[in-house]
Amino acid sequence: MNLSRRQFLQLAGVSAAATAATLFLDEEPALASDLQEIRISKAREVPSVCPHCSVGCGLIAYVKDDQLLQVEGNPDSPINEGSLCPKGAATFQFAYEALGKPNPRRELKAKYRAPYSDRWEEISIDEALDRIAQRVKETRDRYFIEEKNGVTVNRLEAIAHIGSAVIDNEENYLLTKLMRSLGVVFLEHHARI
Amino acid sequence: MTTSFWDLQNSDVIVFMGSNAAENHPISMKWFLRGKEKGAKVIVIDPRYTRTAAKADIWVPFRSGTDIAVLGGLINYAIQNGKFHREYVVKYTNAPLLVHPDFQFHDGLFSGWDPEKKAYDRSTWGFQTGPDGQPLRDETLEHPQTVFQHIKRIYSEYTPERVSQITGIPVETFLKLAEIITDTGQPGKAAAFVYAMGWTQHTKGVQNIRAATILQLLLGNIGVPGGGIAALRGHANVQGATDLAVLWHDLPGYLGIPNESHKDLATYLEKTTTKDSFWENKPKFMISLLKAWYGEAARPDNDWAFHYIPKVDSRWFSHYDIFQSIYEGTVKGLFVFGQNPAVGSANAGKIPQVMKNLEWLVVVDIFATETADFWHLFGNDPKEVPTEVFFLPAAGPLEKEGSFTNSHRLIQWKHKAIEPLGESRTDGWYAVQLGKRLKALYANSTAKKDEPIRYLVWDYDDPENPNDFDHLKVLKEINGYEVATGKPVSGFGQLKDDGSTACGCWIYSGILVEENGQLVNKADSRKPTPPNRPDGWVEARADGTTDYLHHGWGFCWPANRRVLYNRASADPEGKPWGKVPLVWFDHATGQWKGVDVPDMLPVKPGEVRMGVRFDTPFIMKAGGLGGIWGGTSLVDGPVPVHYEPVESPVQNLLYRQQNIPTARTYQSPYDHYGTPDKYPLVVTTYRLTEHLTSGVMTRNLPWLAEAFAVPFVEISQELAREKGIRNGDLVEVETARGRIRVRALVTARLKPLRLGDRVVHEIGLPIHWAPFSGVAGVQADITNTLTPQAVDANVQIQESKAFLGNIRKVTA
Amino acid sequence: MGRAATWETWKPDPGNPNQHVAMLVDTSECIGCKACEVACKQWNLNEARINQEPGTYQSHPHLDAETWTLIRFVERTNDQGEVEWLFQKHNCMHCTEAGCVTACPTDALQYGKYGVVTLDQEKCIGCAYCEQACPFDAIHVDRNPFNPRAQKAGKCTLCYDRITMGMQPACVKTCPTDCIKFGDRDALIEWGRQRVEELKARGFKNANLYGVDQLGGLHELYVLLEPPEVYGLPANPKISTWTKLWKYAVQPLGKLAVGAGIFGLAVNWVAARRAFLQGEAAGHGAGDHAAGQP
Amino acid sequence: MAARKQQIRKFTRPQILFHWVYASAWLVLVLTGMTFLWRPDPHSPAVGLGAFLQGSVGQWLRLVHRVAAVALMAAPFLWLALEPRRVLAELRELMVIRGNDIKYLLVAPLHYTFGRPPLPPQGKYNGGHKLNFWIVVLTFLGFVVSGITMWFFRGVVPAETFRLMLLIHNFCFWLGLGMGILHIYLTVFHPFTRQALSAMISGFVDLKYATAEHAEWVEQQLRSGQAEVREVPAASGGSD
Repeated sequence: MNLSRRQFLQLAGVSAAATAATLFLDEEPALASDLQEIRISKAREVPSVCPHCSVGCGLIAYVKDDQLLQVEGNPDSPINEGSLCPKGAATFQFAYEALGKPNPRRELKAKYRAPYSDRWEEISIDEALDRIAQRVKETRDRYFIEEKNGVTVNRLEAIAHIGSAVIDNEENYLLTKLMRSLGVVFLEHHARI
Repeated sequence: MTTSFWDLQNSDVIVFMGSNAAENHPISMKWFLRGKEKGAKVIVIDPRYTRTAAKADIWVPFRSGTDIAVLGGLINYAIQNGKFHREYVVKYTNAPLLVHPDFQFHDGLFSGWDPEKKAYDRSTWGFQTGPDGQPLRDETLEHPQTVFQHIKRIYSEYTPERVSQITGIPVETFLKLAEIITDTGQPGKAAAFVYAMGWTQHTKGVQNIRAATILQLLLGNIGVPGGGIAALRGHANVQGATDLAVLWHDLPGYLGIPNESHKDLATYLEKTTTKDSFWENKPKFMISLLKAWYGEAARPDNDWAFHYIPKVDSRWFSHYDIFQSIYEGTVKGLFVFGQNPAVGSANAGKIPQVMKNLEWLVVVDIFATETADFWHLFGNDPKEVPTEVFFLPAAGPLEKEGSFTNSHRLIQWKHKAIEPLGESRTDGWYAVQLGKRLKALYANSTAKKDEPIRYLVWDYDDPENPNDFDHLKVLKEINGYEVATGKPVSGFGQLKDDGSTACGCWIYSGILVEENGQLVNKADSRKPTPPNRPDGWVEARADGTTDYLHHGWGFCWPANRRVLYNRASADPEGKPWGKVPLVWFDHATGQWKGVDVPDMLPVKPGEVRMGVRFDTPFIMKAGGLGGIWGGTSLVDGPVPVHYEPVESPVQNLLYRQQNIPTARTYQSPYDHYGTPDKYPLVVTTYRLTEHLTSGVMTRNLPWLAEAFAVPFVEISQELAREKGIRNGDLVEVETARGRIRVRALVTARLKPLRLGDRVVHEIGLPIHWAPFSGVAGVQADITNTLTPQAVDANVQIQESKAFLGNIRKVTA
Repeated sequence: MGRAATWETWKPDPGNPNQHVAMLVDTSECIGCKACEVACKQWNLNEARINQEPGTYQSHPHLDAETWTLIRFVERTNDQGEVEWLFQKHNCMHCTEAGCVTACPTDALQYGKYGVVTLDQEKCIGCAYCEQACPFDAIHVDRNPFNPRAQKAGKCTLCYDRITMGMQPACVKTCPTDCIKFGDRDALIEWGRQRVEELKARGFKNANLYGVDQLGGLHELYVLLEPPEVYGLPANPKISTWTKLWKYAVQPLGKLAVGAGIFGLAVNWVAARRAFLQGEAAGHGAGDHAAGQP
Repeated sequence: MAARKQQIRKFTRPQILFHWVYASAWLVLVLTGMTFLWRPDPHSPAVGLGAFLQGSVGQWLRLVHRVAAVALMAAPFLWLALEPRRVLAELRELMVIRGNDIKYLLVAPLHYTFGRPPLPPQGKYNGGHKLNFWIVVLTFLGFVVSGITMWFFRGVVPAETFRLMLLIHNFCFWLGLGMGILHIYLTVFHPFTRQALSAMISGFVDLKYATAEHAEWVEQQLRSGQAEVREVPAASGGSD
């Protein structure tokens, strides 16, 4: 097999192409994001309001089968037109620290601390509410002031209620109504601090 | 807020004083900057150069606690140079009225001061009335006893030089400032003042706002487009919680809690109704409230169950009185719903110590808080703490439906996005369950004192979901309904005082109405006005055709009106003053019309109905007149005058009376008040964009803990040089109440203040950090251990904006 | 002063191959609130990296693999002695000639559509050559070996996924003062130039538009109130000649040479084997094929 | 009795040890360095060798690269410690570039392909060995300087310096790889020189081959009596 010069060059050309192909030619980059759908494409849009300051920015929570995917500003709201400040933009993390990973610092169970005890114990919500109602009645019955110099005052100074400017109107209304019916006069919320 | 964010696009001058919108209400800055782009001058009067100041045209540093000196100086400038809107002042305010002849003001005290009782007898603060019972007036404003002459005399002492010595503002800066602001004292021009805790957290907080009220009324800036005094409220629903009266001194709809002098409903109504104003309808509102609360027990023969409501005496029952009473042993049980007082209260060190006296404590919150765990924190030994503590997990913001009321009274409905996590429940559900259990415990009691619980109207269960309550049913009760049919009323105009209607909060009435058989929740209406500008927002137009106040979005109380007292935007004949009309009187049809819901009743010129006149806009005030003179409405004076904060580095240059006499401080082993010799620096506290009050709602969110992780104390470069402190050094800040360790942030954005020949340094700290709550790595000392419990007599808010402290570098 | 070019939201147009987007930050309207930092983390679900240095409002000393945009705080006193607090939203500039694309050995970094510099994290091997090649310090790799996501480079993607769906980037939508604008690059350059004139008329004599022609044109434009250096931005950034030599000379030639070399040896083996056997056949023992005698 | 053949020692044991330590470290460094070749398949999820580079595994790979680098740097000192005099002698042998070496390099490509034209007489190390020596030394210095800088002084030196070091490291890589492949090819595959491999395994090479290839060296060794010669069965490939 006498390798003539021409054969030699042919052999050289073919192998060069083969080697080059394996080494460094790349295809057109197919990026994941050229697809037609993104995380919130088929999600349910639930309108809400930001729980932080009092500007009242509209929020949209994107939910797909009870899984929170994203929280953004509501473009329809004439107050914020879809924008949110840093606190509003982080509302997602009240529930989830990452997709599907609940915020581990959220309190998910009722807790009870016995007098002089050095730790929390588990307690069911119903049992907790029963004992709270019991303590309220005991304290009310013992310290209730029905009358003072001839005037019915129906005042209970032994129970105080520190409420919140971060819970809803309906909830604040119920708490005011309930506490006033017990005779509570120590009744406050964030407006005072 | 009397106006709304959308209206601030019409301002010619926007003054941020006692507020920092860019950091605490960032999205509101969108509207302030839109006003600025349309030509408004933005002025920030703040001891610190904040992120708001970074966008302002002028930054005016001044000493914390001297707001009234600055505003007094501006009032004086306006009067001396005749830069006030005379027609507005004469026709729409009580400036022409004659004050009680025996009124006087001398060396810092008003007439009627009783040193023992430490209170004023306010009988000499009223107005002189003629034989027909109407107040006497002199429209020329010349009569020496007119309100106008009184304030002219009182504020004549607030010369630019004197103001400069008190506040540290150079005279020429003050004059430039005064010229710009008082230039709006004419029709067609408007300045808006924007305030927040910077004004309210003082022992004279309410008087700070009163000073701005006088100035803005003199300049004719209340009720006009682009005017007003905008209160940037702190929390998402602080306005709602205030409207629904989670407050010791009030009942829903600002009706006022009865006291021991009101032996029955009639006496209460007689004594607490502001005559000659829309308040004459108060009986309808009060009886409807009692009907909503006590149902069939609210009957005429039972004095409408008025006595079911607890009556207060002369004492205060406010936030700091709660902890003082826990310390004194009066309060045995404490509910804390969604707040962290161990970090958010002034003199925070006192809170966990006195709480050891509690027999039981109930905390309802989303995250763990220092308040709930007080028994093993702050040096407390659990073995010595007898308190029984219950912690109930609360549902997060996206896990419940319901409504919030924002800073400008706009009520918006939230829908539930996901189920509450774990076993957490909504706060309202806990209230409903607790109420049901208490009604059960008292079911067969025959004692009269238990009637308020037995007759309490309390069935709010949600038939479909045992783990939640019926939010809409509560909203219907708030809105008001006809007792017989249960049909919601269409507005407070329909409320009766014969027991035929029930209404939880009259100012919210009209939020849930029936339209062709369907219940329509106005708070849930989401039809904004489409933009009329290429860059996507709605601009007010001179032809008055554009609804730039978005009446189709949410429900604004009262009656979906967006700018209160908007009648004042038109002259006495009903013709709009401003370059943009708000409300006007259509003489052809004899009706009031406007871009906004007119804050008027359909009265003809000269006619008076329910205290409302054709030509006076302030329908909730006596005679419909704006309150330049405060009269007897406030406990610490008819007119605001400058006093030094309780802890001040200097003597009061204006009067012998150093502090406001009505301020209250507390006495306990944990309450101390410092003096300038030991604590020479003025200290102020504030919030940041990235966090909220005690930080429980933000430092538990990793993305926010990351946005601002390291707390700091801001000190001027000059003070840093004096104390040998470099940027980032660990320093100790100390006041009479405690000391904390924090990193130094040396900056040119804080400057030493020259008070006459003296130099005073001011330092500032954010309040968001605490040692226990939050993401790991974002814990620190509580700034509020430094702040004093010295409170304002009208609203009992603490003076945490101006107190005394000292700072040193930590060398060990 | 609303969203300008972004109001008529930009839409990808398959028919127009040389569409160029840009994000313009009008720092004169920025309030340094960091909403963009949080919105970026929310959309991309990036982990929090608590890393603030004491003595500043700035949340991070520099960008990192999970923090793709950052407000840089510049506190200074200007020549009139007035206090100035400047905020600059810093992130990848999506350069037309990108240092990172030049330096990336696995082509994870590419010039994507619309002028966006795309990063395919699957192809990234975490070598961090890009970190060294970027003149803006805008791309980083996390060195924590225990976090599987860490060995990837991370940088602003200009929300490539959102914009291809015709949506606005997360930071643009969330900006409270609408000072981050997104849209057609030429339209935004035009808007930016007008804005600079406006600011100059208002007394900001140093106002300037940054990013029009740096590195062949950045797709991140800035209306600045002071010269770029004040914000820590390079006035005329360049890609290092060494990096270019590496990308366009040494790497390709090296590959070519070694590739050809291997092939050459293959051919040589065939020929030498034949020559060796012939040598043997003609008495050329293995030992003495070298004709040269001592 | 079976046919016998004579072999002459070319390399000492320490020298062999040094060679194989250096060579294996070099191979590991090349493999772990060529990360750009093994980029993961963009379409399939991270599988195969690409997966090996993904995630934290990628970091272990980087660690292996650094361990091998230390071995590479230590190898020459290992040999120097064992027989310093021998090292100096070999260096003198390799460092000297003579006319023959240049002529050798010009002739070698044709000679090693077609057997013609003949090579000029060579000493212990022919032109090829010397070329290989110089490239190894130069790339060694390039790798060490740039490698140490990139490894320890990343953020310390200015970015421009780092980028230069990266270029140097990369340049040395291609140069070293090219030379390495040629070196392996000649000693393992090339028919003419394949037998030389035994030199680096047993230290001995067939006397006949040595005389043909390195006439001057063999003659000088025999004349000075330093030569160490042994006899082995003809069939054996020269391995012990």
